[in-house]
Amino acid sequence: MNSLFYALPFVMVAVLIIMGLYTVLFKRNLIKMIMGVAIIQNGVNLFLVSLAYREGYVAPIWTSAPDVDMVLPTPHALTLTSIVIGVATTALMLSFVIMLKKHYGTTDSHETRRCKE
Amino acid sequence: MRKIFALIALLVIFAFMILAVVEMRGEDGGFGEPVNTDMDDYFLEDSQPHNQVNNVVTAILFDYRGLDTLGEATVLFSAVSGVLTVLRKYQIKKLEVKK
Amino acid sequence: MNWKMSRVVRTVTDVMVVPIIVFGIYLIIHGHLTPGGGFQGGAVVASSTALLIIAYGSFRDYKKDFSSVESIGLTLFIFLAILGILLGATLFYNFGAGTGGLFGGRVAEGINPGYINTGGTVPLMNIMVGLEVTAALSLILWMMAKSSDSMEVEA
Amino acid sequence: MSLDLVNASPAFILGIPLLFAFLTPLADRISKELRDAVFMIGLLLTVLFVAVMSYEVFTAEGWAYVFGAEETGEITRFSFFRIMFVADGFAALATITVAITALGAGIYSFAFMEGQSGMEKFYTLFLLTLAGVNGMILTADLFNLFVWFEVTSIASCGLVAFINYKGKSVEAALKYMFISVIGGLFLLLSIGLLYGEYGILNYFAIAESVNGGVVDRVALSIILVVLAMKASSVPMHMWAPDVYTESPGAVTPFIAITSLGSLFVLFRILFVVFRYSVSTAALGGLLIILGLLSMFVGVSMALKQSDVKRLIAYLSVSQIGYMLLAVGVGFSTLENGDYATFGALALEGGFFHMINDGVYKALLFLSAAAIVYSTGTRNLNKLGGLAHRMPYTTMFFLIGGLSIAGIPPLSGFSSKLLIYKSIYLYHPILAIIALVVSIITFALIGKVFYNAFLGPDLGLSKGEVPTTMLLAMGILTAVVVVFSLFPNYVVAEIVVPAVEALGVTA
Repeated sequence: MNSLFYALPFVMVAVLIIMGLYTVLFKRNLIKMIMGVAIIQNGVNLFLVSLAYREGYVAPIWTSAPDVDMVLPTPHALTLTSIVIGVATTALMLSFVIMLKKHYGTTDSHETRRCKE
Repeated sequence: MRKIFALIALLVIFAFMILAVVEMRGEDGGFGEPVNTDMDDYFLEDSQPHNQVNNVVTAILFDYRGLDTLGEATVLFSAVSGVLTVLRKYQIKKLEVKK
Repeated sequence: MNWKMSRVVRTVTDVMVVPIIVFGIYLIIHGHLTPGGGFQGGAVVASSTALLIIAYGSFRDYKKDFSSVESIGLTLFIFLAILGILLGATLFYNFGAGTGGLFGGRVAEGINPGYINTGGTVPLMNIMVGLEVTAALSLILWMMAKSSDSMEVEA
Repeated sequence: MSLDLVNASPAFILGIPLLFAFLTPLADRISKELRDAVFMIGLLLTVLFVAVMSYEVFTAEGWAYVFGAEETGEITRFSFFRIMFVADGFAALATITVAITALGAGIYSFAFMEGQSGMEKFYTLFLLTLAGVNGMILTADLFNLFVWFEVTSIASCGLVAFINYKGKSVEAALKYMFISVIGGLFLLLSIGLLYGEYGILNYFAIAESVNGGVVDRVALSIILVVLAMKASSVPMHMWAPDVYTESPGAVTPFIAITSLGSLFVLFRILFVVFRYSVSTAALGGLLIILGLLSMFVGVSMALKQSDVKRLIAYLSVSQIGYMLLAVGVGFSTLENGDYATFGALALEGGFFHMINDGVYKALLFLSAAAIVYSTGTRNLNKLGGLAHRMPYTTMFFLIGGLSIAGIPPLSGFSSKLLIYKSIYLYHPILAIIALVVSIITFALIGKVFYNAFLGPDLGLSKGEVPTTMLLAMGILTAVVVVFSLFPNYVVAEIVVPAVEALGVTA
């Protein structure tokens, strides 16, 4: 068990994710809910990047590198992938909301539940 | 009532996540001290002799994990197809008449 | 979408678009040497589209062209990957590294200043992905800006 | 180095639909006929490669395909650092299920979607969903799983929202999207936890070092919840009825198959990665509880529906429960001696039920879509007497319905019988509940059949649906009939290799 202070970046990740989830669950505006999803995305990306960190090491690029000790490269690649996926999903969700606003005239999530009627 | 339930669920998730990240990497690791680095060290050493690439992250993206990059480009492509689908102009023939 | 920003904004846009695109292309083709690559460079190039849309409002409908560029980029990308199978190895095999052809140079091992003609298929794939991302992000921006007035909702 | 298409078939099962999805918008710029041809060729080539891979797996043995490796077929320590696809009995079973459904839905959509604008995007999204599901099933790499999970989610959301002139479709798509995206992000979080702990992403490499600590348990529970949610298991099923109801009729079976695909992935991860580190009895018990809940809640919610597609959607939720129940029983016996007596039998029943369920559920959804196509309403209270004008659709619905209810000569019965036999040995109560649920399902199918097809001709129907739609339903019916006539052969040739691939007792 590491001390909580030492794992502070990880704790911040947990806080970000909980903030995002809170926004998704408790906000009524669909745009705000999508912002919550974006916060969760950023939290997860931060988590992946912080996994790569090795104290005192440099970025994993050999071009004019200041040192030969490098941080882990895989999480960087994963984060890059995950960021692009985040952009794609956010764009698609926003366009759904645009369309929903045209049909229902509102972005309130309580008034856009008409499937069960 | 529903809100209280959701809040409790959030707190439970938070507690589990804290527990997981604090326990991660056991006794001799933690933030900034990864324990199992076989794969990443192999990438750092191999990307120059094998792929002739200086940027290790790019070497991972396009060679070692090239399929992920294809999937990532595909995600973007499908999102664009989805956006084009949803925001396209309507046409008239209805598939299913409302009840 | 019929707004048009003031002359100042339009002139600055005209001036800025070229360096933005050049910088994006630089990021794309140096992806195997410096931080950057197809995705980042493509996003930078697409930001010039955003600037144009904001400054000029409406111009010709390039939707189909963007869509074609996107498809062509991805098709060439997956074709490069499948070429690995056709050459007898596996999907995504880097068949161009160190062979002396296009991007087939050899890097000096260890820390080095970087040499652009290296990397085998990696820079080629970077370029294809750059094409795809540029077109895709431009298309998303275009559709979202366009959709504000182009659709009629039927009752 | 030599060109070996059989060895590369897992890559082609993924790559061919992707390539043709990218080509479809280009073909559309030339002509509509070329676009349709490109779509159909892509679909048929995918089915062909599935057949090639399955034939090789069933006659010879499975193999692992390593992406980017110089030599094919050679597994070293470094192979686990790259992305790996596994072609084994389980992957063959899953891809066969997906391929049959995709073929049916693809042929069906030609006539069903005729006259819609933007069809090239429809075909693109269809092929992308197919590629995504295949990638999810075949991959043996956690992050790659996440990528194909997202491809599947996004493409199928696009398909659901295809009828963009109806607000409800867009609403269902948005709901599905929220669920999938948040689920996907938590999946990525758990992948990050496992990567941070073990520094590797391959299933088999993680399975060697996983130790069942706190981190593993949290990651496991997140993966379990997310994939069960995507599979529309009961506490997390709220998206399924809306999405199944509001999606275009031709792709509803395809959305259902993405759920089934998530279930396949869940089982693969449980059996390959975590079975040596957690108590299989406890985890199997959890699966059994999920399964019972799904069966019971699904079927009881279906009782009060008057919408054909919604009713079938709830029935499909309850069918997911059967698979969870059977595989849960099989999983919980892995560690003790019961595996030989009834655990393997339960797994056989569960996996056989999965392939059966994929096919007959597709048939049911397609015939429900045919009703909507012909009459324009989904309301059971308004329907009636369709058998007079739609004899073929009536027959197809009857075969699908009797199969989902598990009536003796049909394929659903064979798999349910295996499940009853095995879970009776585990606990008799479970078998009784499963039997009761099956009887209620039969009653519901009877209600739909009576309300929609029997009775006097009300003149609602415009007549029988077009030939290509009948052809698509005919293909699926033929598969159901073949499975019904030769259950022993299917179990021995297709299901047993899958069970052997996963249920290896150490």
